[in-house]
Amino acid sequence: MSENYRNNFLKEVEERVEEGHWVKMCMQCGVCAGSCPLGAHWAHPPQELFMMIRAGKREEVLTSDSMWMCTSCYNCVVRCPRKLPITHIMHGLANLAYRLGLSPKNQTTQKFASMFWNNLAQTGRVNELKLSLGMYFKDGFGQGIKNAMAMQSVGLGMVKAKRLNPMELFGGHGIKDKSGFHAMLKKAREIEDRRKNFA
Amino acid sequence: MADMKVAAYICQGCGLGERLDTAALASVAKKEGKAALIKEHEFLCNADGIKMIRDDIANEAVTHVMIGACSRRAKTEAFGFTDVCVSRANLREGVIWSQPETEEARETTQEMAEDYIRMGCAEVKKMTLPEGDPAAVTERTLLVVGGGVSGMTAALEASKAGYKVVLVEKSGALGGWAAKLHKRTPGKSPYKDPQNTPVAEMAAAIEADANIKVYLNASTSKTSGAPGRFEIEISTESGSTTIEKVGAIVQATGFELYDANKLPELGYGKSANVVDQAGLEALAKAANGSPIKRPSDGGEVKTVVFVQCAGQRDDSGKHLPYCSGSCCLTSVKQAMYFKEANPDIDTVVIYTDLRMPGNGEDFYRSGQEKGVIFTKGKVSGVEAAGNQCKVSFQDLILNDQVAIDNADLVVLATGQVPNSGVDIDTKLKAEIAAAAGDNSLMEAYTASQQEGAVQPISMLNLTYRQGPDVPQLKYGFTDSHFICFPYETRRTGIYSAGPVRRPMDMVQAMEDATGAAMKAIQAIENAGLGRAAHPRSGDLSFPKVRLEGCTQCKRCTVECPFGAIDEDEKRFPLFNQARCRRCGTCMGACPVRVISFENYSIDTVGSQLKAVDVPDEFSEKPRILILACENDAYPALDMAAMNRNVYSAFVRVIPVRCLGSVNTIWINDALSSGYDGVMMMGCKHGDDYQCHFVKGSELANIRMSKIGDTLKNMSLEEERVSTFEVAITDIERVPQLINDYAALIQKIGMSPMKGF
Amino acid sequence: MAKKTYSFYPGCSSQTKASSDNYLKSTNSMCKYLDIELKEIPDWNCCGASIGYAEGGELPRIALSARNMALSEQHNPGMDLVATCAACWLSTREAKERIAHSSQTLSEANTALAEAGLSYKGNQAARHMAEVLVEDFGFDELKRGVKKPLQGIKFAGYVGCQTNRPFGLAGESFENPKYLDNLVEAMGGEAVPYDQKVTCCGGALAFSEPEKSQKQIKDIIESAYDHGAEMIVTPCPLCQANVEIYQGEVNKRFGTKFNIPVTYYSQLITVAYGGTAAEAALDGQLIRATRLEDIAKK
Amino acid sequence: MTDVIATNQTILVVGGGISGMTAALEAAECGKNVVLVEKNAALGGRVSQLYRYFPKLCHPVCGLEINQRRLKQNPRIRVLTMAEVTEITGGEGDYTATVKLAPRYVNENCTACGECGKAVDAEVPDAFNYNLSKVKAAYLPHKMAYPQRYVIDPSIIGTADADKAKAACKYGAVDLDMKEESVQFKAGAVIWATGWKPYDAAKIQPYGYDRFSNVITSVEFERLADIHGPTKGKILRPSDGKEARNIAFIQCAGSRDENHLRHCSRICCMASLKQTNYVREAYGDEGKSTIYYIDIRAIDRFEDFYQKVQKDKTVTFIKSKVAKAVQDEKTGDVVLHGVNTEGYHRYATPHDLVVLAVGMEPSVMAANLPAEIVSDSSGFIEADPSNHAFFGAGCASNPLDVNRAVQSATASALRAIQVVNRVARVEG
Repeated sequence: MSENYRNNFLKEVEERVEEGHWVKMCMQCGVCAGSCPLGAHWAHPPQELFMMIRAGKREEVLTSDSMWMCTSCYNCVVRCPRKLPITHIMHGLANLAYRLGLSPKNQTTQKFASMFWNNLAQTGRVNELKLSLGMYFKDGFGQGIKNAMAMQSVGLGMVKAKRLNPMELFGGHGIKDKSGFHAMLKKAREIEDRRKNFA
Repeated sequence: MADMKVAAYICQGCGLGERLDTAALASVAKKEGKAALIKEHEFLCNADGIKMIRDDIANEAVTHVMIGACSRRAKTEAFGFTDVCVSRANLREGVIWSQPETEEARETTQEMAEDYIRMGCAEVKKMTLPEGDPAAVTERTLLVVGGGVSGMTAALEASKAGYKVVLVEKSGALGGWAAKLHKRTPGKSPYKDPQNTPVAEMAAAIEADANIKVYLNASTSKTSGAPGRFEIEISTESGSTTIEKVGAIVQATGFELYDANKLPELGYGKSANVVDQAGLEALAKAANGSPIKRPSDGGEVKTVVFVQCAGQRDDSGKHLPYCSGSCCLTSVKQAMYFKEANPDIDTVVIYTDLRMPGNGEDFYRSGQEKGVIFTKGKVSGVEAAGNQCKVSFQDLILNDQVAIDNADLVVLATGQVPNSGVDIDTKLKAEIAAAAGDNSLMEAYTASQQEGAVQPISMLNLTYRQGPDVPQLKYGFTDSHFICFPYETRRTGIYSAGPVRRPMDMVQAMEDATGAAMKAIQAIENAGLGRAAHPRSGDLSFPKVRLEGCTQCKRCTVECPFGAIDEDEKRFPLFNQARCRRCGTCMGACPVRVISFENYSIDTVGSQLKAVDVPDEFSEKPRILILACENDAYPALDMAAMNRNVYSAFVRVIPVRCLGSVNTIWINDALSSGYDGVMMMGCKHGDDYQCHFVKGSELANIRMSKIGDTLKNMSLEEERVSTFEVAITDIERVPQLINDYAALIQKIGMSPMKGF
Repeated sequence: MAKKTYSFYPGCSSQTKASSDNYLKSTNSMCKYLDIELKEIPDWNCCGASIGYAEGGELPRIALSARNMALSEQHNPGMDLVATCAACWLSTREAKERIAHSSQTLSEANTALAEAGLSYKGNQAARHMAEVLVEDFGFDELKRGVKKPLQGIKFAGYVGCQTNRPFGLAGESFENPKYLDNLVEAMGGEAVPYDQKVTCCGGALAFSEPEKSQKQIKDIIESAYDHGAEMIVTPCPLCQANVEIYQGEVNKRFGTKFNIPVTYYSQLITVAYGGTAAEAALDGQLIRATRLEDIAKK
Repeated sequence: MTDVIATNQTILVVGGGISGMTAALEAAECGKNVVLVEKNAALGGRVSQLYRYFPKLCHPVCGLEINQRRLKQNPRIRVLTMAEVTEITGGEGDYTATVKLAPRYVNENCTACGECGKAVDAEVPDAFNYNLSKVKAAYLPHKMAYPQRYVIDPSIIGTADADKAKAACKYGAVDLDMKEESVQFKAGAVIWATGWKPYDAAKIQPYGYDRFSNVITSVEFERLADIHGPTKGKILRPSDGKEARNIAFIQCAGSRDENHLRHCSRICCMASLKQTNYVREAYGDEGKSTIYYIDIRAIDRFEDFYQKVQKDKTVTFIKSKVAKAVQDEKTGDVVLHGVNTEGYHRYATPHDLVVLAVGMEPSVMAANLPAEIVSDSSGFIEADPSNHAFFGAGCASNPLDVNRAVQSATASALRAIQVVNRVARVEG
């Protein structure tokens, strides 16, 4: 049986995607598509993704790299005549794709996003140096050295301007109540996974 | 009426005193205009000037007043004496504001002014005060034809205003289309959910209303008379007939859905699971809140597809070309029926443009909130496959040819087709052409009647000369052509309401019906006072006809835009005053000039144009007569003058009620009096006509196309008579037209007819 | 004016020797001049920014902000919570509104917070420092403290995204917010009109999609240059960092020769109020804001 | 002192646009007494500022001429201009209205000869042309103004210009001592035909109406096309007076937008379709119109007009809500950015001129009333029993096209008549 234009995927999105219940409210005006600074680089603008969700194109949506291009600039959100929280829906769709393992391989933003989270989740605060290095080395050691060399001048400048501390590599900032913090995040994740039906 | 005493008043204000020799004008009024009393005044429209005129009327027995001042459109109230005949010589806008303020122009400007004084005097002498109709009667009862929501609304609203109503409904119960609905779309905030229809409530109110008499299973088998005195023969299914006397009629005969059998490509007739909106309402009514079952097998409905614009907005000529304006709302409402019963049912609305204006947007949002899916697409076909249907369409957003192959139910949003009865215009047009000597249309019409084609059933069975129903505007709808005047049907005292007038939803139909009831009540009141209805509202004049001169040519009876004139047993025209709108088309049509109004006649215009002083052939001062529609061309001339857009001093302008009232005798008279040219300025005609009397300018155009023979007989160039379509905004174009025409006349030379 | 006290959320990038160290330093100096006391929220955590979504999901991210707000409520009661970082402010305010709109989110957030021995009530406003300046002081009041007007310097007020959308400052337009220009004018500088005031700098995608975000940066700087700006001023640490740090990269990629200083409003105010270059943390600029340094020296 | 004779069988009509005029005329032609209150100096309202109507492309002032003629010859209607209802007390069938009359500084002696206008030097923005041009500070509101009487702008009162105007008038029509006054009278029922105002385009920030001179509103475009307008009917763009041949029309400028107007304003699609005709009229095949839309709402037989325009090769339709407009500082062209959602095509298209099809916002009523008028979420007056004998008419009740506004006004006249007839029956 065809899943075309049945609501199964829409229902899944409503259940499992942040602010997913808004998807049905889109009226296909396209203002979001035209407002996105990275629009030119997307396969599918938000409004089209919403239509695809309504048309039941689950795989096409979840394997798309479109939502990973969101810079969280909120242009779409403030212009949407239906007040859809598009930025959040994009994040939510990306999250769903990631959780289901459907997001495109080597999606750099996805890698950065999870690195960022893991970085902050460890100590409660972001360690900018580790994050940057992590990003440079995401594609392996060799590439990482190259990336880091390419950005060397920037890094040195930052150090000079006292805005980057090489010592951050060995510890650095963090909160005191790490255990409470970790427990809190664990609990939040638990609740969310239950609600969104993630294993 | 007492003996005629003409008084001429010449204003010196607004620069008239400086630009013109008013003493000379007074002398023209005296010597040529034969006015008994002549007064100049430095500021005629002020309280003192008005009092002077009033005193003369009271003390000097003045019966006819010629005012030489500004345009008749200015200071209308100040000079609006109702107890005497008044003519206005337009010296301000018509002369000093439209002529250059130069020494060289002084002579021609003065000549122009003197002519207008002559014309004003000549005109007023031919006028008599309209008497109205002393026998005017009126029946303070409305007939409402059609017992749907529109008809019921008209009846109830009229009753609330204190009028009696006779309501005729063809079926056995009130309610019409609305009675077939499970629910209606909301008509008030918050525009979220389907509502109960008002049918039961309204029907009960009608039943309880002593002012409203209802005939069920009945039709109007004969409608004769005129506003104020219609006689209605009501026939019931049982065969009985009753006569009701009413003053005005509201026609609320509603619509039928477009026949979905004409849409086999959308699966109608091929699967029981393809229904139209009425079919879906029937299913919903039967289900009454419980889940709607699949018609073919009573199975569970999991997927419903709504196909918008089915057989509508069609440019192939096969189906309805128009949009019915209400189907989008209806489909959203119907999708909600399913969502209310079970939110898991998939409802997809396939549309090209969703048309839900106003706070219909809230209803759209509400549909989306309830999970109705909207897809911009074009449906190419619906195929039945067992108990399901496959709906194939182009998804216009995803740019994809796709199909929904598991639809349990497909709802086709077909449009509204009005129940407007017989299209009388085809025959009428043929008759007009035949009267003008062209029989081809009549032959075609006769042929069409003989082919045994199914003829529509008349709604009103009017005994009118021009046919049994209200003329239709387009696609069978009986709407007005006028944007500013939606209730101007071409049958005075008969007003359309609801979807028979125009495709519409229930909210609009109720509003429309209330307005129609208002107009019907107004028609009743006006008929009682012998007054014209819009656009010459309040006019008490009325065509007077000298039947002894009539040749029974029928031109007046077929050309009257309002069907006001019937034919009596002896085939003489029978004027129905209360139907008449005082446009003068009959006067213009009459080849033997036996039709005139008291204050607007063959003579009032004829004497004006003859009063003009036509210089001889060698003067190099041609004379051009302009007959200008008083509603558009004349104001355009006034406003051109306000802008000081100057034009030729050789024109003399006479405002006419409508170009349709222009009788060719005026043209003949002008030419034989030595005018060098005649310009006729009327409104745009054709499909988007702007003539306030519907076809006056078009008729004038037809008549003038035949004036060529006359010109030939007089050995005159055909350019000497020209018609122009002029709009009220043509404040630069009109002076240009005049100047171009004056140049043309100069080129072809002066008329050889001068001095005869 | 009486002393004002706020519960302060500096955010990760404002920490010592982090990327917007200079923002924190100049903010502290500015507050000294304005008689503002900033009480740091004890043990605050990262806001999660926008980019945490892949791993973080929804509720864990809300929990991050809820923890900060709960700590603020507990330790700095009766004060408004104020952030200087656009992302910190946005995350906090967004979390606050999400919780306010859903009792379920409130209870879920509190269930999570309970694990850390905290609870959230929602009794503090979440504000950006720019709001404090505009709303609690106002331009006339801010003008009063100016000792060294920034005369003759042309600034491009770069508002960017997250201090502007989706919330922004009350009464400001999303497309053409004026407060930064007004602030510049209040300090005696000249605000040039240009059309990239609210263009996105690429945000977190500066890392993952460098060529795309650098195009954004290029457009912003180019427009500022074309309209005669000598300096860019911004309220957002990520905007500052992206637009300043990547100028070299942008020059390489697009063949441009950009070298425009990118400063914080707090630095402008500090200098205009007579602060030293050190107080204004002008040594924290990768591209030296020499015109400001000159005034600070005077 | 202005004196208004009225009883509780009089109908008060507030607003002298086409809806108010219609309501007043229909009631008066039914034998009822009416007081018609208009806040501007002349009747006619919004439609008098339109160049043409859709779909006939006829001129609105043509209907105005008829309505004014009906009015001039009907003694049952008392017209008060420059008048605003400030308060209504009492109840159904027995209201007392207080109306504030602003001084016109010109009395009924005025013949509209225009000498005062010639005499003064000062110019003021011409509201009739949406301030796109200026007019002398002693002016006739427009060429068809009714009453046909000049107005002296309050800004010159007390200046030498005012004295010049007074000196120029030979008819004693200029009265510089006129003061604001207030009149009170009875009414049995009140028709609110207060109309609409174009949504404030400056609020739609992405389109830069407040920043870009070549972004104008649809109502302003009407003035450009009109012979009585600031460009005498030539379609020239504001920045440099260049012929605007390539024009974009942005639909739903404010409408169908929860950031602005929640409702669909119904008329704007048709208005833009109509305006493409102005472009064709002016430039023939050299003109170019692009309509950016969400749904084209050419309802009922207006569909014909849509189909006709679709066949015009100079007109392009793009299903897209434009994201952003940017005016090029050098060329003056306005570049529109967005995405055509039919198949996903991005565009950044320059146009000579951009016309925002602004939505209808109901005019706000400032009067003190016995109870708040029940209206919908957009502020349009609803038909509701708790509104008693207050009836909305025309665009005060719904975003309507002219045709439907007149129907609504006609219906409202009957509702008011029902009340005063009831009063008459009781009073005998």
